Amino acid sequence: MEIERDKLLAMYRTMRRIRCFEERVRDLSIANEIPGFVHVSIGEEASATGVGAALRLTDRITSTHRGHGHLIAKGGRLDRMMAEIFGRRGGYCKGKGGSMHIADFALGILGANGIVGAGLPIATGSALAAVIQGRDDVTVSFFGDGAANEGAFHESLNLAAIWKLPVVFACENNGFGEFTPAQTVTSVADIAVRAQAYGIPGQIVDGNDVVAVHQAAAEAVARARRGEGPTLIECKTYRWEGHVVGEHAMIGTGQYRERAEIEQWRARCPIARMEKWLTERGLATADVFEAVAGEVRAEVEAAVEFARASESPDPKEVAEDLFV
Amino acid sequence: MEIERDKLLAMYRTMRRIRCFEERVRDLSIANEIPGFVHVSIGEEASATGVGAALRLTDRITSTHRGHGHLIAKGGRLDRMMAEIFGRRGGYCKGKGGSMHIADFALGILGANGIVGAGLPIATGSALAAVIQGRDDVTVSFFGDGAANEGAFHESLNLAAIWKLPVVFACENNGFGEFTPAQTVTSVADIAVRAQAYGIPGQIVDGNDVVAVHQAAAEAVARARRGEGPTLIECKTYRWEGHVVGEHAMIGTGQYRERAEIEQWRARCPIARMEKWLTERGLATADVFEAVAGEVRAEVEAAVEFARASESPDPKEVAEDLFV
Amino acid sequence: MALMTFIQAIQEALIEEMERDPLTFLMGEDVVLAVFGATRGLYERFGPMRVRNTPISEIGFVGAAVGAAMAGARPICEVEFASFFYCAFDQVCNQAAKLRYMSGGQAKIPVTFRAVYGSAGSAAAQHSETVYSQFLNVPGLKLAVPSDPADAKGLLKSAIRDDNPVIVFEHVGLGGLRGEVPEGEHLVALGQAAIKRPGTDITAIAIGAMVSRTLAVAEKLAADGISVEVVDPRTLMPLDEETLLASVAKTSRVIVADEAHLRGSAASEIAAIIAEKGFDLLDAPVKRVASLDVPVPFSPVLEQRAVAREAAIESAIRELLGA
Amino acid sequence: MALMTFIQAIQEALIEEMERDPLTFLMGEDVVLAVFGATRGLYERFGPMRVRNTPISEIGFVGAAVGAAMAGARPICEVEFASFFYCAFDQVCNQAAKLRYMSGGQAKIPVTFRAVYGSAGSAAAQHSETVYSQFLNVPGLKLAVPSDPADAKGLLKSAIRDDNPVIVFEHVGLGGLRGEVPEGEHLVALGQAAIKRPGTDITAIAIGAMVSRTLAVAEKLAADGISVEVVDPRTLMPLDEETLLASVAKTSRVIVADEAHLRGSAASEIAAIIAEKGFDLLDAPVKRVASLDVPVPFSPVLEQRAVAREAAIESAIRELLGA
Ligand SMILES: Cc1ncc(C[n+]2csc(CCOP(=O)(O)OP(=O)(O)O)c2C)c(N)n1
Ligand SMILES: Cc1ncc(C[n+]2csc(CCOP(=O)(O)OP(=O)(O)O)c2C)c(N)n1
Ligand SMILES: [Mg+2]
Ligand SMILES: [Mg+2]
Repeated sequence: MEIERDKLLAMYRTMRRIRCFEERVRDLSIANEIPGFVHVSIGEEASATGVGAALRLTDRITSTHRGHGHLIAKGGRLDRMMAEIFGRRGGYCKGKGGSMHIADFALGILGANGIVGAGLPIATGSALAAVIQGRDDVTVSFFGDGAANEGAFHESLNLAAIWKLPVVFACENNGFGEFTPAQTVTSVADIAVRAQAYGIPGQIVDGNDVVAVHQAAAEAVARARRGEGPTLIECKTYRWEGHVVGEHAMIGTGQYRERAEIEQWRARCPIARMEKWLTERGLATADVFEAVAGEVRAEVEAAVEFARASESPDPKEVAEDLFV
Repeated sequence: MEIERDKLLAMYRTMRRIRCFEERVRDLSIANEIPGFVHVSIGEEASATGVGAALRLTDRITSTHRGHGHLIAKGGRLDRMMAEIFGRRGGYCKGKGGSMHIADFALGILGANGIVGAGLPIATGSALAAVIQGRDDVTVSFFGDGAANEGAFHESLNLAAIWKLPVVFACENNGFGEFTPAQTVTSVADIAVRAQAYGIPGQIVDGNDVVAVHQAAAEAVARARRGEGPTLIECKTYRWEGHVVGEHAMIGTGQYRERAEIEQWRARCPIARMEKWLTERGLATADVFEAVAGEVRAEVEAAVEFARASESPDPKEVAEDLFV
Repeated sequence: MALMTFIQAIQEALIEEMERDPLTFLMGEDVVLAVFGATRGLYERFGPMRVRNTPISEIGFVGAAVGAAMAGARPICEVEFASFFYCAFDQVCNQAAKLRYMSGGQAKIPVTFRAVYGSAGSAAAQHSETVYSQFLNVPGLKLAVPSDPADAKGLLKSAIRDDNPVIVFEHVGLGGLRGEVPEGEHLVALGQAAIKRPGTDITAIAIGAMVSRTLAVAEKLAADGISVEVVDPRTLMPLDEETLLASVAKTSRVIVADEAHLRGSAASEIAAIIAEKGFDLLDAPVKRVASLDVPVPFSPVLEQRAVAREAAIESAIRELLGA
Repeated sequence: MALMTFIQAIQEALIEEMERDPLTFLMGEDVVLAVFGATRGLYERFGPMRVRNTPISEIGFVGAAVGAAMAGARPICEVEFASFFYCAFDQVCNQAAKLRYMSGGQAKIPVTFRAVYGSAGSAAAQHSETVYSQFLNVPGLKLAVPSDPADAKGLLKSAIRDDNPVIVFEHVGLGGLRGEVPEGEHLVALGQAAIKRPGTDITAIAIGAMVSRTLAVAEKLAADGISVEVVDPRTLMPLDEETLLASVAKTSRVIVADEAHLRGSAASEIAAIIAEKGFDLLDAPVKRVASLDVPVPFSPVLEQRAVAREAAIESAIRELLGA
């Protein structure tokens, strides 16, 4: 599948936005300007981006505790995201959700989620709603390697398979669930193998190659849209940062991976890789990348300013938004 | 694997005991002599029996709502089972459990269970206990095709696989979960395929062939005992009777399967089949079968008498047995 | 008025609401043949798209109902025996209940769950539980417990139309209960208690199946000159505290009857509310009538002892009145 | 006596009990590196057989703990944030709680669950809940909620030795709380409340993290001449009703402070017990201090408003005393 240059550049920009946004969130969290804990996906931008670029506005996603990238890839506004992460009234959830619970229903973002695996049944139901409505909207569920050991994974894939629902299960296998290496708690090396248990296609992609991810996702989305049912895609990737920003406040001096491993994966940076790829094909040059980087930085700074300028909710608002 | 004649005859007797016991339970339930609802496994005796015969006293099992056969195959006493089904003090659970909750911890029977799929994590934990204790006892979890769609199935198989626990997952695929045909709600035709999702052996056996079941089970049990981890065995079988005795009180005149289908499976009766097999090999003759049938009938009658003679619990006992 | 059973009333509600809104659909285990009867015939009427037998996967299909509701459909999801909710608690309590609030009011989750609860004779502990109490402490859910056919229909219709998650608990023993149901559009608002029998000596607040039991006791006691006011909250969330307290103001004495185990029951919650907000109205302790704190036993004699029924209601009333 | 933190006290309890009984073992998500610190170093000390990181599979590993207990081992199972229990409710409520009773007393299920609960600052609704209330209505479970290091150690040790399923709820904010812990064998029996501060004007029954908050309020009010008796039930099941009622008998006024959402809280249960059994002892309504009935919000100002802390305790006491 040939991808248009505009789309490629848009994906490049998305990855940059995610990276820049999350670096800023990380630093603001370390600087104690953000309440609660945040999980960033730095190094994993290609999977969110490649999948997100395969979706249209009326398609939907469910996301995870590590969801900023997914949300940005589905069109989430940086300013309202940042304000939510700050816990401000101008945030997507008026400060009630925070980093782990950002949603934008107008964009089909059904929400990040603090419960590992919980998004899969919800995405499956969202796909079912499309069928009931007679629409060809597709829902993508993002989840981690750790979530693939939850019962919710199993029950969702089975349900989606028997009803041929328009849902794509996008697993980001970053090698760890919290501080536990995936291979010590997951009985198969490749999550994609589990597709066989549901008679659906399962595909492994290099999760740091945005083009590969996008091609796989576009195919799976098209299949779903045609009414041919779900696909499981496994993006092999890695998180450069801790499970949670400032994780050593949690686990002390404990180590769960080698520095060298992190360095190896840093060398496979999805952004640098795409730059190389675009350059080699003559689709873009360094000044394009720099321009994008600059624009994105400005956007992120504006988002931070927006968040800082946004008021805290009024305590009275505590009782609002529970019921319709 | 060659099976000794004694063992073969013991298995034959076990199947007969199960059949005779459950026919009696069914009739007593229809006659309203048994409170609550009962699920019988008539037609499925070979799977319980073949697996049970692969176990020793210190091995353990978990069972299901359709558990009489499993319990008898693990050595359960007919009289105390029957008394429990009657809700009497002389029953295994002093009348507190009933048909769906019979247990005999001294025999390693950790209990029938009213919650579909709930036995799998318990069996997995039982296998873990053996490891912790440094014993080579094996645990078998019996469950149905319907249970294989529960999250508990998925999480248990994964856990057992990564820790190489001595547990055998014995799925009795009888084609239905309640009144729903398995193929309409299960994404694969063969549950055994799902073993691939956990990197463990998965084996399909003719669940009406007690010899085949026993061979597969003995192998899986031996493997587990050697510390090589779990196996998933799928016994293809069929239930002749309703989901629950007197199911039409529940579902009215609704039909969910063809008469002809039931007849086809009746023709594959596991007991008749074993008789033929034993006869052909010159291992037993009709008079042996008749003798066993007679003995078993007497045993079941004695169990019924025991149950009838057993007192109802004293209402005061209601508060006992909650805590140690 | 039409005379019908509790189950027929539920069926009418389902049919009317499914005809009213094409985005309403039904899912659950064996809803086609209909284990408890209420959904029987709906598959034939509404077809495979809108009446769906699910796998035995409570996380999966309960969660799918939540997701479908979030995405604009209006699912009615049946969970057979209410104890099976335990298999899907996360989707109900962490997702359905919380997602609207956490999303700052963006999510609209018009899902209705139906489940059968309570003891109906030797179904044993895993099929006899009264589990609504476990949801009381979870903000974001509405809980309805109808006690007769008219309320069953009216509450279920309101639940289906409600844009929030609602669980309707139907006592397993009430299915065949007959009663008059108003013809035509019949809605019962969520959050309105009903005085099922007016009285002056004592208030008996009763939930679900305890209502008809309490009415029977009230009838019996009337012969002894004892006048019992029977109040049915009908929904536990929202709870119509006003009607409850007004009745207590009138009688000064109150029992709360609930089939749940006593500890942590809805009866306890209501008793606590009365002890806090109606303390000055009371002439006597707030007495709870509930089941013993043991799993529901199988044996009929033990179950009879464990589960709160007429006898317990009567003796509690007599005790409070010194009669 | 040794001065140590709540977490250190828990760690001591774990080490002592694991050294005492070789069939005791630890399992849960990331118990090796120890997200909350209590299990840190235990892997190095007891090895991979007895300290096990599990997959993120709450049904699987909670159920495995139940099964291992039934088969003769003595598991200590950590469930990180207590809200994750929702993913494993069936194994806790339908299995661990019921199997002994249903088997007529055959099953012995010596499993201990530990989980962190409560609000500690912008962890939002799915990581801030006080979920012990949801287990109150499930007979067969014991529930402990320590409020200081000594109780944390003593209750946990008793829980581990208990042959029944016990859940120990540790407030996320208490980890660093320092306090004296008796040297040597220190057990706190399950079912014994503690008078944490004697007083005469009013009884304040407080649970978990509400105990230190209530003590702070009591200290402050003492300056105004108000004498508050602070009673900590320490276990919600079994509940030491006697000690609670004895204190009410002394003071005639009572508040119950619980961080849970109000509706269906442990505070409601305790209030209902007092309104039923201690009605004649009371001079004033039983006042509950609990969190608002909304999911715990993320924003610090909203969370501050939603979650019951010192200010709510103080004003409830003043209200009841008209002071
Ligand atoms: C049901 C549940 N169990 C445990 C947790 C705690 N937890 C939060 S993130 C996480 C790891 C998730 O791993 P994975 O799915 O691989 O996603 P990743 O963090 O690697 O992106 C865990 C265990 C949780 N939030 N929900
Ligand atoms: C968690 C749960 N969901 C639903 C039920 C209701 N139920 C009882 S038996 C049954 C069918 C089980 O099917 P299967 O596992 O194939 O066993 P079979 O009855 O065929 O032996 C169902 C749905 C239950 N008991 N537990
Ligand atoms: Mg991961
Ligand atoms: Mg079956």
